[in-house]
Amino acid sequence: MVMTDNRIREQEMFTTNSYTVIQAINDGLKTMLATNKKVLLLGEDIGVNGGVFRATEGLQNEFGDHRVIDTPLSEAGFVGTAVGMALNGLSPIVEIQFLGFIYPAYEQIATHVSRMRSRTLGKYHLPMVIRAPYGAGVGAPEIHSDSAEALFTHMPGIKVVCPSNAYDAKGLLIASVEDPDPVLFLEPMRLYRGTRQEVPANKYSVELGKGTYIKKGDDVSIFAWGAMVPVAEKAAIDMKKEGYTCEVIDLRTLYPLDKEIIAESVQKTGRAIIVHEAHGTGGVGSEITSIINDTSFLYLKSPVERVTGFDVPVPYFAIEHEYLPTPERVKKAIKKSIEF
Amino acid sequence: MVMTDNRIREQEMFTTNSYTVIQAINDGLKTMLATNKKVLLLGEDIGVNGGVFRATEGLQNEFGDHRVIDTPLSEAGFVGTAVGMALNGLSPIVEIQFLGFIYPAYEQIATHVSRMRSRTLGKYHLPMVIRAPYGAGVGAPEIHSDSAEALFTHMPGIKVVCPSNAYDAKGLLIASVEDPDPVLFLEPMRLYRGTRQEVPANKYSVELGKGTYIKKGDDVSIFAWGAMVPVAEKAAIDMKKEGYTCEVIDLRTLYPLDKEIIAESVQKTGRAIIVHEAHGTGGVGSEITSIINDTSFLYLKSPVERVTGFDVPVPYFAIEHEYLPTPERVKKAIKKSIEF
Amino acid sequence: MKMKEKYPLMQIVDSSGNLVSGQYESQLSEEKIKNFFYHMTRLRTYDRRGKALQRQGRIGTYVPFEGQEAAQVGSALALDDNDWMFPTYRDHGAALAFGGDLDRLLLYWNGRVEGALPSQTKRILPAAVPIATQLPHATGAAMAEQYKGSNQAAIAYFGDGATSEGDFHEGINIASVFKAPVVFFNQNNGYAISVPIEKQMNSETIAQKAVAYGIPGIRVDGMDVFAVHLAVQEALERARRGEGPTLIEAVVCRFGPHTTADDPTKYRDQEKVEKMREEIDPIVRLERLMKNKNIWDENWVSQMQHEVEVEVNDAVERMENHEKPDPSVMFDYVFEDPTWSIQEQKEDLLERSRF
Amino acid sequence: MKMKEKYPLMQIVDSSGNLVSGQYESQLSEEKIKNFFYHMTRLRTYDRRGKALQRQGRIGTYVPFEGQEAAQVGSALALDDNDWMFPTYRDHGAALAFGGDLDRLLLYWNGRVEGALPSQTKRILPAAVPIATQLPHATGAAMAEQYKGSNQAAIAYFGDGATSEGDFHEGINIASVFKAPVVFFNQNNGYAISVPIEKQMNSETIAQKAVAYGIPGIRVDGMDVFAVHLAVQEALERARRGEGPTLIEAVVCRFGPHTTADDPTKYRDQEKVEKMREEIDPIVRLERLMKNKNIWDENWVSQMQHEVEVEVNDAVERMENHEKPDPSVMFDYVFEDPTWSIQEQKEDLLERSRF
Ligand SMILES: Cc1ncc(C[n+]2csc(CCOP(=O)(O)OP(=O)(O)O)c2C)c(N)n1
Ligand SMILES: Cc1ncc(C[n+]2csc(CCOP(=O)(O)OP(=O)(O)O)c2C)c(N)n1
Ligand SMILES: [Mg+2]
Ligand SMILES: [Mg+2]
Repeated sequence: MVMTDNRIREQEMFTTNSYTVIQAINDGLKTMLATNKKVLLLGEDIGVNGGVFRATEGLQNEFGDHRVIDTPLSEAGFVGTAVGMALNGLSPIVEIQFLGFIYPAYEQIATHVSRMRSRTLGKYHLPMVIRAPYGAGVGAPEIHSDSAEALFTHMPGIKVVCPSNAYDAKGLLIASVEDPDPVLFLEPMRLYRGTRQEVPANKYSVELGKGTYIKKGDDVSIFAWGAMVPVAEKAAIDMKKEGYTCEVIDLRTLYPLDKEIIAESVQKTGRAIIVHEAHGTGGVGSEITSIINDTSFLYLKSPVERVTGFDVPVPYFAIEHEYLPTPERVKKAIKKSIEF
Repeated sequence: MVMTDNRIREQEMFTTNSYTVIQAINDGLKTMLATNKKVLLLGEDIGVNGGVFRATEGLQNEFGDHRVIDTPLSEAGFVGTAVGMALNGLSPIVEIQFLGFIYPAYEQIATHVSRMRSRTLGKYHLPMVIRAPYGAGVGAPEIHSDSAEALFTHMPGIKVVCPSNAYDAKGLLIASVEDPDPVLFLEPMRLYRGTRQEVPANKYSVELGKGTYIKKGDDVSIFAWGAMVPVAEKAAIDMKKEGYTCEVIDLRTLYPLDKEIIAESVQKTGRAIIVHEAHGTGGVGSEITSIINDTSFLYLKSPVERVTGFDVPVPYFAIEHEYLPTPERVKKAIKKSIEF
Repeated sequence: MKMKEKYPLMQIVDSSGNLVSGQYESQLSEEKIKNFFYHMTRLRTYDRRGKALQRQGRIGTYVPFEGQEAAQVGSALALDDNDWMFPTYRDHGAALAFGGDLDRLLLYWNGRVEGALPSQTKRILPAAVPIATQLPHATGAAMAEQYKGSNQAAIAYFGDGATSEGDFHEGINIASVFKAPVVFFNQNNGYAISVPIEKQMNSETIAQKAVAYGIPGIRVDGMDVFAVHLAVQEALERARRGEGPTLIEAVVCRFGPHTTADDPTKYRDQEKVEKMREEIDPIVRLERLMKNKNIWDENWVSQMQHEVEVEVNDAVERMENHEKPDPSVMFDYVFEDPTWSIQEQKEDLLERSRF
Repeated sequence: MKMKEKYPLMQIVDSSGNLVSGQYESQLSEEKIKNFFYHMTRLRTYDRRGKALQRQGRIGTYVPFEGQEAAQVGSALALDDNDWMFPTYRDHGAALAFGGDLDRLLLYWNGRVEGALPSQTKRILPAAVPIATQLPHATGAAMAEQYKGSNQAAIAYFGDGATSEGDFHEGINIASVFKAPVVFFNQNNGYAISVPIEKQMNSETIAQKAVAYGIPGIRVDGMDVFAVHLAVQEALERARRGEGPTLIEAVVCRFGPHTTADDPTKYRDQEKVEKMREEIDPIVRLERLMKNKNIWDENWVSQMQHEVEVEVNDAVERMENHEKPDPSVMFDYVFEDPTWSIQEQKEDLLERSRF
């Protein structure tokens, strides 16, 4: 077993691989399967097929179909089954093929996944992870492109995590699996294969609940996560040319939000832009706005700006790029904030 | 038919009944069944039993079991069935026995109820209403006390309405049934039988999307809906004794929110308190805070205060009153806002 | 009536207390009879006290199970100590018989989360409130036992109305595909609150729904504790042999209201029910059996009844003297480590309560 | 094999193109045969063009139905003009045969919402993307026809994988209780993407699942357009007679990938499939039938094939010359009257696009 073989461990310590986000997730799953017998995977087409995005490629072969389980087409059923497994000491990792197909499992998540620990005063807890690719921009059919994070950040008892790069993807996934509580792990489809990063071969984790600075700056704070991080970054780079430095924060965890980093940055810049692709109304952006209101009222030089998807169903793919926030829209908001 | 018999109409015009909220809802349902043959009711125990809260008392008797239909215990099934009926020209009113039991129907609502019009560019639309008692404070069992409005205000394509008194309950219900689009109609269980009000016997409606002033004042604006309106009112009355006048606004519709009344009031008082019993994080209160940020930034004298249910599952009833906002908590927030 | 013939009502002791066939003689040892009688009497004593306490306003809304004691005792006593039980709000009788803790059950009806978990030792989950959601949990717990290579099984309780929910279908389908060691135990009391079974389903029986999953479906007289016990025993043996799940329909009668908040006269003739019960009461059936077998012992019975009375009295007293609820429990068990907002809110609340 | 005997595969014309029994002679008028042949040829021409267009990057991901033409044509042509059709993403063939509009179907695959609704005149709903969610819709549309006292029915299409979802169960259960005039038409192609039916369910057949609802379950050779047509016709007649829903399992073979984004070689032997198709191709079966009956007319066939080619070419051209997408469609149909935030966002977007 990897865990017990120090030679392998040490060697891995110093090895890194140039991975895309999807490869890093595959590596994270593999790491957890290899190091913890309680971990097993459940989902549609995750076995021989390796998942529709290949996140589980090769894993059934390596760990067997008792560890990597193709389930019937039954989200409520297999999320509920995972609840029963977690009650009984296992650590299931469930794949929802696309976030828009998590809705049939909503009752299981809202009434059991998130409430079992409080209902049993901690006698039972559910160390389970629900993975789901989310977001628009890849030309997928209807319902395949939803960004539904806010439908879970208002649900006490489950954490919501969303990486934007390969390193964080593996580290946050491992932290999520090892977290004693349920985690909804959102994977930005649009970034699955776009870029590569050096990802350590060993087991490491990135702490949940902590955002990180992608860029430091003085004039404006831009908060984003997942597929919107590169969009925010691009806007920041462009603004630099116009003489403004922007701070770009990748929040990484959406519940609980990193209140410190939000306050720290806004109290420095006095201006805040929030970028997310979910609908503006009721999105996580409004919670961040409220946290800024609560923590940094006197520091604000101008109103918080939200650059978001519109209050409409994610459109069919011919016009989905019109729905999504762009660097241009972010820049417009930054200017509005600066010129206020 | 009532609509065509003017004698009855006129007489009704001037008749009112002293009704509780639940009686007003029963009257509203009756009015719509009597005046529109396309209207029918679907739900669990709504027939001979008249609904667990008696909202449909006597209606099956009067209109027949083809108009008032006891369904199997199958929320996804009968909400989906209502979608099919609405596609085919009817105006179904569905009762979810308690809001906490709407979760199994979440997929139908998120992917069809709210998207059918946009998917068909208006060729089909769904004039349906989903009624559900919500909220804590009546000593109900687990899951029976959720305030899940924010799980639907972030879902483009459905409106969310929540009356706080008998007059509005009938008027908003009729407006919801006559609205060409789907409406989630939330009924504050805790106010079902508490007070009576004069309710016109005739058919009238209260416009969706419009809040109303319960109290006028100069020092602070308090925004609330449903069962929190009396709580906000009580706090306002107490503050009067301490020399402060509060404006109490009953928002009544949670999507779309009445942006005008929010801005108008905050721009007058410069201080805002939002009271809701749903969990604070990700609640409708954070959207209202954001609207205030967008519309009234320069008018604010102090940060917006949110007085809400906690970020925990609604507790078992022995301590549910500790979970719910109280006039004391609201007063504390008002003072914090004034003394800022 | 085809289906009712295909799925005949399995019975061992009829309502007049007679053995229906010699083949079952072995099932009826005096000790076993008395043990069933004791458990059913204990459940009824507790259940009636529950109703009384609610009327007196000493607990909240209560869910009575009077009439369903045979189904709940017969099934619960078939379980192995380490098997998993997934009950509904009406199956606290089964939980009690399996080893649930009276004090906790009473606390639960008093709105105390401290009572949600029926036992600290037995694997009994809190009552599933959202209908049918516990079926997939039983499937998962059973699959975990399979994964561990143990010999343990799970049982899920649910009502006739629950068969209309998607989770009923999904939970059984998944169990059937993986041959999970689980028993799906249905108590068909003919009503989902006010909705009679004819409006709930078009199938003559619930047992026949097993055909959809290629698993055995058994229909049993749920007022006959012996029949229920044997059927569940056999299903558990199948499960342990790795042959997968079984669907059991126990046909029962709920003598009382759906809950203490329900008025059954709005949807059924309670007098008819009262008449019927004279014939079908599962406890009276045992009394008749014992009398027919001349093992009815007045002293033992009254002694036993006295003991359970005392047991329930003491539990009620402990429930009422239980430490007052501490609001911080609502914050302390949402996550292993409370998030910052939960922490802030807790401090805010405790500060307030210090006023 | 018990269930497969209880639910024998209904067949009228076997794979070598011979009538299996004289009783069906009447089903096989030359006109009908040619009409089926025409529709199936038209579907295949369209379907193959769809695949080609996707490969050439002229449309997005495409869902082919090659192999399922008999099931889709046989069922669609059994409908009355005013009946309701609830298809999935794979049933655009059925939609086309029923009267759907080629231009719209192609626009749909091009990511244009303008093509979501297959017809402005026929009652064909947009493809249901979330699996099984359309079954309750069909039940509701059918109940509305009942309510209006009409004679119309509804048909819901779904696959083998869909039977595992709760909505499959809930939609059929409700229809069975209210005897809704609806036909639940399953195309069992043996796979849900990569998951074979043995991992999807433990039941030998899908037809047997009808037992759970006390309704008829019919198993039919889905590669035999006549058998499918007759089975659906009979089910529709039952529905119109007020006898309620029927569950039909049409056993088919999906010759190609799940979608153009799928690689079937990862989970099955495509060469085997290719071998098989020589025997079971539903269009070849019709050709053999016509030849056996000496009604195979080369001229008619090539003329007809030419016509459908032209029809598809023209439609592709219109699709590609269709006016560029207008982003405001995403705002204008969310509600009858856009809410203020939608209005503001629309103005914001249009202003931007003026840059
Ligand atoms: C998902 C869901 N919908 C509705 C309810 C409200 N409800 C509680 S019990 C009940 C009837 C259940 O009937 P049945 O399954 O036959 O069990 P019984 O109460 O007869 O034991 C209903 C509708 C619920 N608890 N959960
Ligand atoms: C609720 C839901 N979960 C998952 C998916 C992703 N998905 C699309 S098609 C499909 C397989 C469907 O198989 P089947 O029902 O047999 O129909 P077929 O594609 O074979 O025609 C899956 C899993 C979905 N569309 N909806
Ligand atoms: Mg029942
Ligand atoms: Mg299939």
